[in-house]
Amino acid sequence: MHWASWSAFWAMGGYGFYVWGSYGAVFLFILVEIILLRRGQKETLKRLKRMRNWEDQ
Amino acid sequence: MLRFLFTVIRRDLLLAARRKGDWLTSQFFFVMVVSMFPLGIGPEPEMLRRVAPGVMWVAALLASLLSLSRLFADDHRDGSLEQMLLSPEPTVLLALGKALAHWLIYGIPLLLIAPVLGIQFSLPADAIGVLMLSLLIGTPVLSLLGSVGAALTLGLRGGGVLLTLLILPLYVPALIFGAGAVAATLSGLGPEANLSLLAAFMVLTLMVAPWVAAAALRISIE
Amino acid sequence: MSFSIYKYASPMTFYGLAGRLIPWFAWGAGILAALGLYIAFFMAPTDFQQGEAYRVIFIHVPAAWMAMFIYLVMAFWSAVGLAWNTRLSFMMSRALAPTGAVFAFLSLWTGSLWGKPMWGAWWVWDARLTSSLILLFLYVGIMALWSAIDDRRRSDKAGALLILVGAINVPIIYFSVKWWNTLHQGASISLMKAPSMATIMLTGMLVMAIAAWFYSIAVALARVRGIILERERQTEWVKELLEKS
Amino acid sequence: MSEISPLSVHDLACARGERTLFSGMNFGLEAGRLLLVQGGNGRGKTSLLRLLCGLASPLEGEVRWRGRPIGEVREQYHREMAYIGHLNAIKDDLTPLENLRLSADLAGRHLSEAAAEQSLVRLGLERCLDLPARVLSFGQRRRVILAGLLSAGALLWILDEPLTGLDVHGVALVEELLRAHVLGGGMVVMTTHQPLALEGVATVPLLVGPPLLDAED
Repeated sequence: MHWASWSAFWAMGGYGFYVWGSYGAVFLFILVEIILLRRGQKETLKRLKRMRNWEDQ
Repeated sequence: MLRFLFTVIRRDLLLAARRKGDWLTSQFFFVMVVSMFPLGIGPEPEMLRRVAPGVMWVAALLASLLSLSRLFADDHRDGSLEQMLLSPEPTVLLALGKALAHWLIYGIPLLLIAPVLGIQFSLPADAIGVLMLSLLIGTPVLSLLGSVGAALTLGLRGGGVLLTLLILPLYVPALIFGAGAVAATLSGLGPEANLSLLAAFMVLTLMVAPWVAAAALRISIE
Repeated sequence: MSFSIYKYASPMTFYGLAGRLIPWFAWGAGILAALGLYIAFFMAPTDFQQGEAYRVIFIHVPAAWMAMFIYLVMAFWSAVGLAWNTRLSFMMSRALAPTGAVFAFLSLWTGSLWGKPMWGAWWVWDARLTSSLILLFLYVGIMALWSAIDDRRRSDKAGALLILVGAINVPIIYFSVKWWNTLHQGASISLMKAPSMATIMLTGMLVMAIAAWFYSIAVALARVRGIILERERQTEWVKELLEKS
Repeated sequence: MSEISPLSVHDLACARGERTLFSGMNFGLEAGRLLLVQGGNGRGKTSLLRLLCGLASPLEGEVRWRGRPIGEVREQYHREMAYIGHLNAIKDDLTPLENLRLSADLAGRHLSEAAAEQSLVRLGLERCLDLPARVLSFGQRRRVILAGLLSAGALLWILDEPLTGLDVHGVALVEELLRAHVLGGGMVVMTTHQPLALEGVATVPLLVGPPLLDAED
């Protein structure tokens, strides 16, 4: 453990913007991808059911 | 087999000769795109000379893409592409013939216009010579790779833009070596290395692209 | 077709299998990422040349690797699909593409954020950066082609052809940009020349790379399940599945 | 299905999008017969013809020519087969004569100007030989492509709605061509929405559509 304090950790030796900018973007993209995927799956199921009901009539 | 290849080329040349409008549009597009750059960059001859190789080559890429979107589209629309695919002759030769015809019709004129534009960009004579040589070796690549894209996007909505999106990244080596040859001449390094790499890329494309384009045509026509 | 001898390649079997595999890969990815981040931020020492900024590579390098690797996997599935006309392989390459594009974008983004403090520029026309950019273009082009073609069989096969052409082209592009770069800049700045990479750094990078790999598998499997349902909606098993859910 | 059927179809299935148009189709066609493909719009008549001529590949099953899958004998098959689709495959900028001769060249045949002219005249196009095809009416273009069929000398004709756009004389002419071809030992697979008068021609009906009704010879 070589961080003196939490603020030193967040500061990243003055490179905080670059380091957290990278990790933040990766985190954000992964989060968005997972959310979109979940929503897409639910929507696919719903749509397929709707189409099935429509075809059954 | 060769007779079939020549027939495909002859047919496209004949059709282009009957419909000169399309042909002229593409050439003027090239001239106009190139002529826009000095207006945007400024008239300093030193600067123009430096950007000239890149500008010419990028304009050549765009001009060839403009005409490539119609490479198979017209024949597809009137049904003659189907008939050509039903020929007993191999489809590879059809794809190769169409690409070669495109090169003769649209590639060769670019190479003949280029010296005039080179003078506008105050290129020295030896650089103009290399520019023409690089276009001579490089434009077949544009036609051949473009024929793959044209076959893949056959009959699609917005096929022209899509074709650009698909094919421009694949043109990168041709652009680098083609423009690089001229730039190397300007800086006194000599164009041989760039030109031979460009030629190698051209040969590779010549061997691979017609097969892919033929496969793409078969897929697209289904 | 449902009596296919390639049982593993039957979408129905695979749908169930994928459903069982996803949690494993997802948890694996989560745990490995936590471990990797711990190594990256708490175990790896400060680089004496680059300071703390080098910690970006723990995410940058895996992202760049994954972007390239996913493309290769897509090329593999495309070749299999074109050769044996197996439906599932086309679906797999379709499921992978968005994740590959995300990683390609992230490798550019993180590379840029790493490059700024290192070379003082957000972007340099380095061979790696440029070929990553071209790779992103290829991903975008492939997805655009897929979405432009309505007919499924044509769209699958056309996409597969384009992926294969791209696979031949990417190395050529890489070397041509490299060549171009040396010509224009003389001795170019090399991105990866981390002098004497410490073992712990390498370990962190590898752990993060495996985490990214697991993540990609989990996401691709989840996505392929959706694609399977969509494509097999006329079959009995999907109808039963819809009844139950 | 007999061994002597040059054209035969085995367990053929075809889909458009996710919808299966037909499946399990089997038939054989002997020389000297005309196969009339019937069925309503969207039932897959055109799809069947495209499968038969090898432009599309089937979902399942295969098409055989002289007992071998058409993929294997593509060159021979395409030499002995002629196809006319919905589209006329005519270049607007060329004259009917040029169109005919170029398509013959592309099919690997030589067609002399005199022979091309003769077949065009036979379809009643003597007045438009030297005009660009652009000025021709739809029916006249249809005649040009039919003239191409005449000079192709193929054994098997696959015709998708050959009668569209033709006037009464044109229809009579096509009927005459079909009769001569079939009676001369040729084979025809065709679709049409118009009644055909083909006395003396051995006609086999084939109904295409989801309710499986195979026409066996």
